[in-house]
Amino acid sequence: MSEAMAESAPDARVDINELPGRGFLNVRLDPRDKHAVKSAEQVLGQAMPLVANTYSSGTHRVYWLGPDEWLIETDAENAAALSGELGEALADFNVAINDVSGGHVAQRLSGPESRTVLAKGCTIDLHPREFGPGQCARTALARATVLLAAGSEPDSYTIIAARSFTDYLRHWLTHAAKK
Amino acid sequence: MAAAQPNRLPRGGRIDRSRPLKFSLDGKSYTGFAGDTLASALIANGVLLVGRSFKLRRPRGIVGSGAEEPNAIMQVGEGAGAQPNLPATRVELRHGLVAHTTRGWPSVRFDIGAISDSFGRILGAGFYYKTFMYPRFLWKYYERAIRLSTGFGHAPAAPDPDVYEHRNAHCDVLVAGGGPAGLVAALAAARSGARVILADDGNEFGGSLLSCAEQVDGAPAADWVAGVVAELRGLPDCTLLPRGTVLGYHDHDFLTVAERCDVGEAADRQDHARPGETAERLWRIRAKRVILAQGGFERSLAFCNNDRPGVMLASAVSTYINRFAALPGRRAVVFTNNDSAYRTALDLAGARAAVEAIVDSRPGSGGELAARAQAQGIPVLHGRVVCDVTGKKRVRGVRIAEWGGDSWETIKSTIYIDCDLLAVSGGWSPAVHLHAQAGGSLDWDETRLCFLPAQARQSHDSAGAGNGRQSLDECLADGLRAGAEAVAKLGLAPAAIEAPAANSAGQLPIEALWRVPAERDADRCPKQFIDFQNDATVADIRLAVREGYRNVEHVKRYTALGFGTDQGKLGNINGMAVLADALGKTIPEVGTTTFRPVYTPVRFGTVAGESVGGLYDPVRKTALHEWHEAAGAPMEVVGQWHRPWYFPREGEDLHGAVARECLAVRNSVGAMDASTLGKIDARGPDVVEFLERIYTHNVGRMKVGRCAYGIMLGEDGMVMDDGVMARLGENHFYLTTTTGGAANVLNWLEAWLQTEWPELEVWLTSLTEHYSTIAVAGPNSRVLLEKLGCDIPLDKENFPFLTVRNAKLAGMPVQLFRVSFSGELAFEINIASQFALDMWRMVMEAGREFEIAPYGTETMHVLRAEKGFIIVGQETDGSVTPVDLGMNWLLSKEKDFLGKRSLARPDCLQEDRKQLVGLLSADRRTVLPEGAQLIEEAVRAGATPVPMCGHVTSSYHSACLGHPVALALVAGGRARKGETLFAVGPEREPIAVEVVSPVFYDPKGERQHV
Amino acid sequence: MNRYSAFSLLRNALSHNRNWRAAWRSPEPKKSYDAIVVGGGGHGLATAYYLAKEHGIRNVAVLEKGWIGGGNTGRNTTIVRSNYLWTEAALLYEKSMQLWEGLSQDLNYNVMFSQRGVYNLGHSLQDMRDIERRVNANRLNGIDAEVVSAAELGKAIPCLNVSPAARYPVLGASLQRRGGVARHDAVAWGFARAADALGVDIIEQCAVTGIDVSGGKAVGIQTTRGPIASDRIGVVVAGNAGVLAQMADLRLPIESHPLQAFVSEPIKPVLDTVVMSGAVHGYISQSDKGELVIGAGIDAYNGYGQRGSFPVIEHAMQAIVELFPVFSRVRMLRVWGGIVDVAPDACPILSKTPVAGLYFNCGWGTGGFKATPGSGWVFAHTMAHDEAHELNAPFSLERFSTGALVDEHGAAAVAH
Amino acid sequence: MLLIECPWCGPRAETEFSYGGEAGIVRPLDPDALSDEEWADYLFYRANPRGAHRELWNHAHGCRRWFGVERDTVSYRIAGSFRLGPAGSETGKGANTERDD
Repeated sequence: MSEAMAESAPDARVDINELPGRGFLNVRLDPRDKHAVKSAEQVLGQAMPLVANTYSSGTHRVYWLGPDEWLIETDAENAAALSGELGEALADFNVAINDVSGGHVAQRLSGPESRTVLAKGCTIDLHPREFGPGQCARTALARATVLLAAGSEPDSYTIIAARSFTDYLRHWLTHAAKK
Repeated sequence: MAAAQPNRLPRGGRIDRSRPLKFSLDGKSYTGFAGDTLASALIANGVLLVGRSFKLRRPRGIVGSGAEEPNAIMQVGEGAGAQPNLPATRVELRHGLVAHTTRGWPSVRFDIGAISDSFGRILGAGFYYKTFMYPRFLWKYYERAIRLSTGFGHAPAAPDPDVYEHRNAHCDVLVAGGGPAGLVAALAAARSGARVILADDGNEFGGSLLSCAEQVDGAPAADWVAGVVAELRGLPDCTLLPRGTVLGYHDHDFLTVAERCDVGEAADRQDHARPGETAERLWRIRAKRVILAQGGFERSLAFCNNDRPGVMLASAVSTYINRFAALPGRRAVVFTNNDSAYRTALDLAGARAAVEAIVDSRPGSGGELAARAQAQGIPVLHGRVVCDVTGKKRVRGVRIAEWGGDSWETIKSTIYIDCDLLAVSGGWSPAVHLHAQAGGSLDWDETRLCFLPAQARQSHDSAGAGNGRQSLDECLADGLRAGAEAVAKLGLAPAAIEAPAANSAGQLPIEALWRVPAERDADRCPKQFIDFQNDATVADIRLAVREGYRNVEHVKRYTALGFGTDQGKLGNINGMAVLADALGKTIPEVGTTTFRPVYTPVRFGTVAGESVGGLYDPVRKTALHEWHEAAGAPMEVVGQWHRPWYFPREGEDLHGAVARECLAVRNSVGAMDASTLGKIDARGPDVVEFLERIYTHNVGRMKVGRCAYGIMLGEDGMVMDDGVMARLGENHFYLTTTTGGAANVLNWLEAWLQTEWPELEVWLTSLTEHYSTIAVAGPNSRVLLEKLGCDIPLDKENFPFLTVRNAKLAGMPVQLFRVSFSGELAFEINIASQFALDMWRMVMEAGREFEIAPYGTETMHVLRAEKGFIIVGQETDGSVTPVDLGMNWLLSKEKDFLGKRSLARPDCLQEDRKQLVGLLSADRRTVLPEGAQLIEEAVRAGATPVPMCGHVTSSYHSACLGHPVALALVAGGRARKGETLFAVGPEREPIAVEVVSPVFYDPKGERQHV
Repeated sequence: MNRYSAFSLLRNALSHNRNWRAAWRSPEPKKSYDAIVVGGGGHGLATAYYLAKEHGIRNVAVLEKGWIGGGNTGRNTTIVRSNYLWTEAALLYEKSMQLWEGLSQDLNYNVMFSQRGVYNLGHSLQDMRDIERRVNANRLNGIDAEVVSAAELGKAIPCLNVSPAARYPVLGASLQRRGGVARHDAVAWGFARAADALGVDIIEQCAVTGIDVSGGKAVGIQTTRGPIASDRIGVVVAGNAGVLAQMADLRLPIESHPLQAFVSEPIKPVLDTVVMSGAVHGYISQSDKGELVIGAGIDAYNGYGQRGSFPVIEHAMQAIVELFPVFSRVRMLRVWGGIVDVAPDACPILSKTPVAGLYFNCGWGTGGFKATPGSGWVFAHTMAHDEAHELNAPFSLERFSTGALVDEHGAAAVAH
Repeated sequence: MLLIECPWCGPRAETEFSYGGEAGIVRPLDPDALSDEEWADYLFYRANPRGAHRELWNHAHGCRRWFGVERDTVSYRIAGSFRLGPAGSETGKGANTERDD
């Protein structure tokens, strides 16, 4: 796929932009271990979302991935340091913290038709009443697994996916956005 | 222009006379109007003969006005954009439309094949099962001839220029059908705040209201429709899908709707001028409640020659007159067993056609509608039937007889009436297709003579004519009821809404007339068609029964009844009635037939959606992909990944490049992108215990910092995956898997942790995508890394074979592994993917002085085969144990592990199991074909079956050894070293081979330890 | 039995087709039979036919709970081939192929066996290695097979996309020229008619509700039409094998899954062979009526519903459009599903059981139609002699304990 | 397409899940003590009922959790989903677990 095609669709009702400079940490811990959660939250300066399919926003974004798994999105330069801090703070707990910055690519989808574009390849109900700001879902978009998050502005979404699927997803989104 | 449309009525209809549209049929030009269907435009132009039947090649005309049309099957369009098999009744006319009839040679009017009709008696149901058997070899010629005569349209010769898409949607209420009941139901639900999707098959909402002359709430029905649609359109959570056919009602209230996007105004706007526009969209809808309001289908009646062009459904005649201002005939007879056709008589009269008679099988004086007809001077013949039709390519007249109520007695016609149109109504069948698809049951209604939706099995309800309601009044009221009930079931507050009022005439009951008696008995009389497209007749059904095909499914399959493109919408119920008569049973005793998706045919492309071509399946690319492409490497498809296969220099082919790459690794250094390997971080207090259960070797004995080759088995004892693992900490491991196994292995491990051993505290995290892996292999690999600048010593003592270190290489943090898949001194560099391309470039740059060769999967295969290393999936196929591979040393005796017990089953202990060995061709020159089978004696083909004792799994020319090498699985192979076997490949000439050790190169394994 | 021929068609036409006799009688069940076959699909009817024809056991009943041929026989995509990898499977299917080749004449019923060739496509280097391996094995087993290049494929099947730019390019194929398709209903009807002519009672609308076992021996069955005694009972009920096994307190290594297929509207001849792709998950042929007949992949979950999930159809459609871009505008007419009984090694079970006199024939998975005559032939032998024929000896229940599976899963051949 | 209730993420389309077969197949604690027949029973023999079926599903494209579903194999209707037993319980693979529906 040429770079030109990666740009937004001609009628600009949908914008697709790669979010550069993002770093990612994967966190595994048992949320029943309240002390571990608290220690993590102290380092992060924000809540670990414990409600399924939600994320917390602050200095970072912390996405719920599963009942014992989270993805922290932060500045790329900050990822290694944050990983170290978390590792230190949680050293006494049974947790796993992995820097997975190399493995994820985030894209932002916005514009009035963005929900329609997603609905072409995603089976979850994206109606704002069902999937609004603060909500996220790991789900399938076309033939890729993605983490989809509803942005704070209407019709804006973040799509985080495995790096090797980046070209495919961009190709798919561009195609879907063409109408 | 209008003059060119002889049968166009001077006024009325929902056509836009200001927009004439030119089109052609079989090369002849015609003009219609916007709003026409191809069928209505043809009728306006006086064209009725449009097809030939399947078997008997009888001339056929337009019968219906919708999805039930069996005859007018057209090829529409030309070239790549041509569309085979469209019923003209469902083609919206557009400017420049080119249509062709699909049957008849040389033309639909004159078809040589029509001679079949003269042999009609021989060509009864199932005749082909009884002949074409002798002599045996002739069947393929018979078959070729049969095939040539079948089918309607042609698949285009070039790929489809159109694009399609899927759209997922959720709603509270899906209303299928936007006729009177559906509109009211949708309104009731939408006003109550429900998220509503209203889908209708037609190009505009309204359904039957668009074709009738009735009034709703005191205004023309169409005005009422417009008002409702406008209100629905204004509601934010209401989605309107005109041209949206509900195709299927699947489990868990999942429905599919095909929306046609490239027709109507859209077609005039683009007509393929804007590629990339969606032609059709498949909606995949999950609904909480579903209201099925798809109306009903009118039935025909079975009488002699009832297939002649000019015999039409009464409702279709009304539709052509009222909706399209097209008059199908000027002298009409109406034949009915119920009241609805009286409206057609009135419509015909209103269009100034001569209605010669209404032939009503029912005795008595008739009801309100009959009175209206008589008031207009239309003769009504009660207690009579049309028993035969004259004319071949067009109805010329009908014979009428008295009807005593017995379908099987012979009768004598007493009246003959000239006419060019016979409008027939055999009653109505609710469109219960979706209800039945959803698992709902059907009840036979003895009064209304139709199957009605009964018990629902999912969240659906039926309304309107689809629920057996007959008058407009009833349909509107039923729609309101269904809408209100859906709202209540959703727990929403119902909005106030009043039932719209219509002034429906009272109706008298239908009479049970299916097959009309004839002047000769049912087996001798002229053909009485049930399924027009497949030429299934009353006599065929009786023949099937006589021959023992008594179940309705047998009869359908034997006679092909209901297997046409209309899926029996026109004829199935009549067929079942005739069958019931033949069996002496009632219709409900005969049963119903299964209603299968799809409701109406849908393009393959629509079902496929956008996941075709370049989007068929993701191409996964490593972080180094760009570099490989720029280097001109052909790609090998490995699952979803594209991996560089080899890196040809100018003028090199695969073999040349691979030989050079291999020698570079053996003699100096090479580098490979190994990023596609699966990588898993495993840690936690119980990780050792967990991995002991998974892997076959003693994981706990590994020291921190050590690497080990490990295999995992399925519970059946067969090798499932392999890879190197490293112990990074006391309770911390890093595992690798094969490229193809990455996802499966992680799932497999998680499955055991979550379902079987939840007590084990272990975290697994995939690092497959985070790390890119660069393998640097060859005697110069260490110097190369040192040259790049490494912050740890790389010498043998400090960094021995099979260890792992964290390091900085060229200033970048990396994980370094001393592992080797080539048998050479080698390092694998794990680096975060965002930096991988930089690192790769630096490796290449630093390697230039060593003439470093980037190498691909093929060289990797040769190098590992020279060492006797296996590839899971190539040396193994799901039937190979580690013992077969000579890996007993990896099987711990001190513990249980997955699959261990299976290795003790008798078959796994057989000595003659196929075992991994090496093979050398006896002449040391022939590269054995991969996949060659091994036999013990050089027998020639002919004496089959020849016992086989194994096969070649891998085979390459080894540049560094100067001869070919091969790996094979051979029965009892390890004990056969030195024996000669024969390999049989595609050339069939057996090739002598010697069984040897699978390790060809550096058998002591010294080179990787340096 | 009326003998079928062009002459008999003509003669009967003169009498307005009134003198055709029933293809099979509809007798009331007798109190006992020498042998009972449970299941009136193709395999069951073939078993009864060969019991009567080859082994002289004519006092036989075939019990069918619905209508004959109404299960998988009438729901499959009718592909016939014998190019299996493993010798055990290959010889069994080849026996079947040889019976197919004379079946219309043997039964005096045209089953329209059309040997138009079957291509199995390869899309990767490993696919091609597997194809080579299988073709070589087939030839040594005396089964016709050849490897065809992408270029040759392009010529032989002009509508097939052999572009190297395809997502999963076609690299080549195996071809079995003797493979092809047959008319599925006719197979059931032809066997029924021929078996009936030899004295077999075909009893429809007769569901088995129990299997009577006494002293470790089968002695009869309970049905919705009363008890029937027999000491030789063969169960041939595909997806419902597990349900029948339970009646005799047996368990089977079988799981039942939905398998879907669909047809297009009839179009003019465009594809005169059979094309299968394991990697892209689709297989296709064009019926004599002009319909494209397409098989989808199996639904993952257990199911007896004779229907599956729509995404499986979508996926098969994507595969077909990928392989045959020119079919994109052809229209799908009808989708249906069957229940397939899948064994762990994708190979059938043709076996005695721990209950003496009770035999099971099941586990054909997605590929049973092609085996119809051969399956009946060896199963009749097994029932007649209380011992497996050498062709079905490897397909016993014991193999699941000994580990001697015949693993066609791992093998390149897709088991359709 | 089935609608499957993930005990954590709620109802999602079938295409997000992978199927794991019959629930409650417990791996024998001492495989070596089993006869070949008993081992085969664990490996290959399944209830395969026509009717109610307790089975395992994995929310593969979602939270990656395995859980149990009770589904009718004829009507395909789902009676409910349930989480698998807590760590340390003798509940392997949903043999005896809390309902969550």
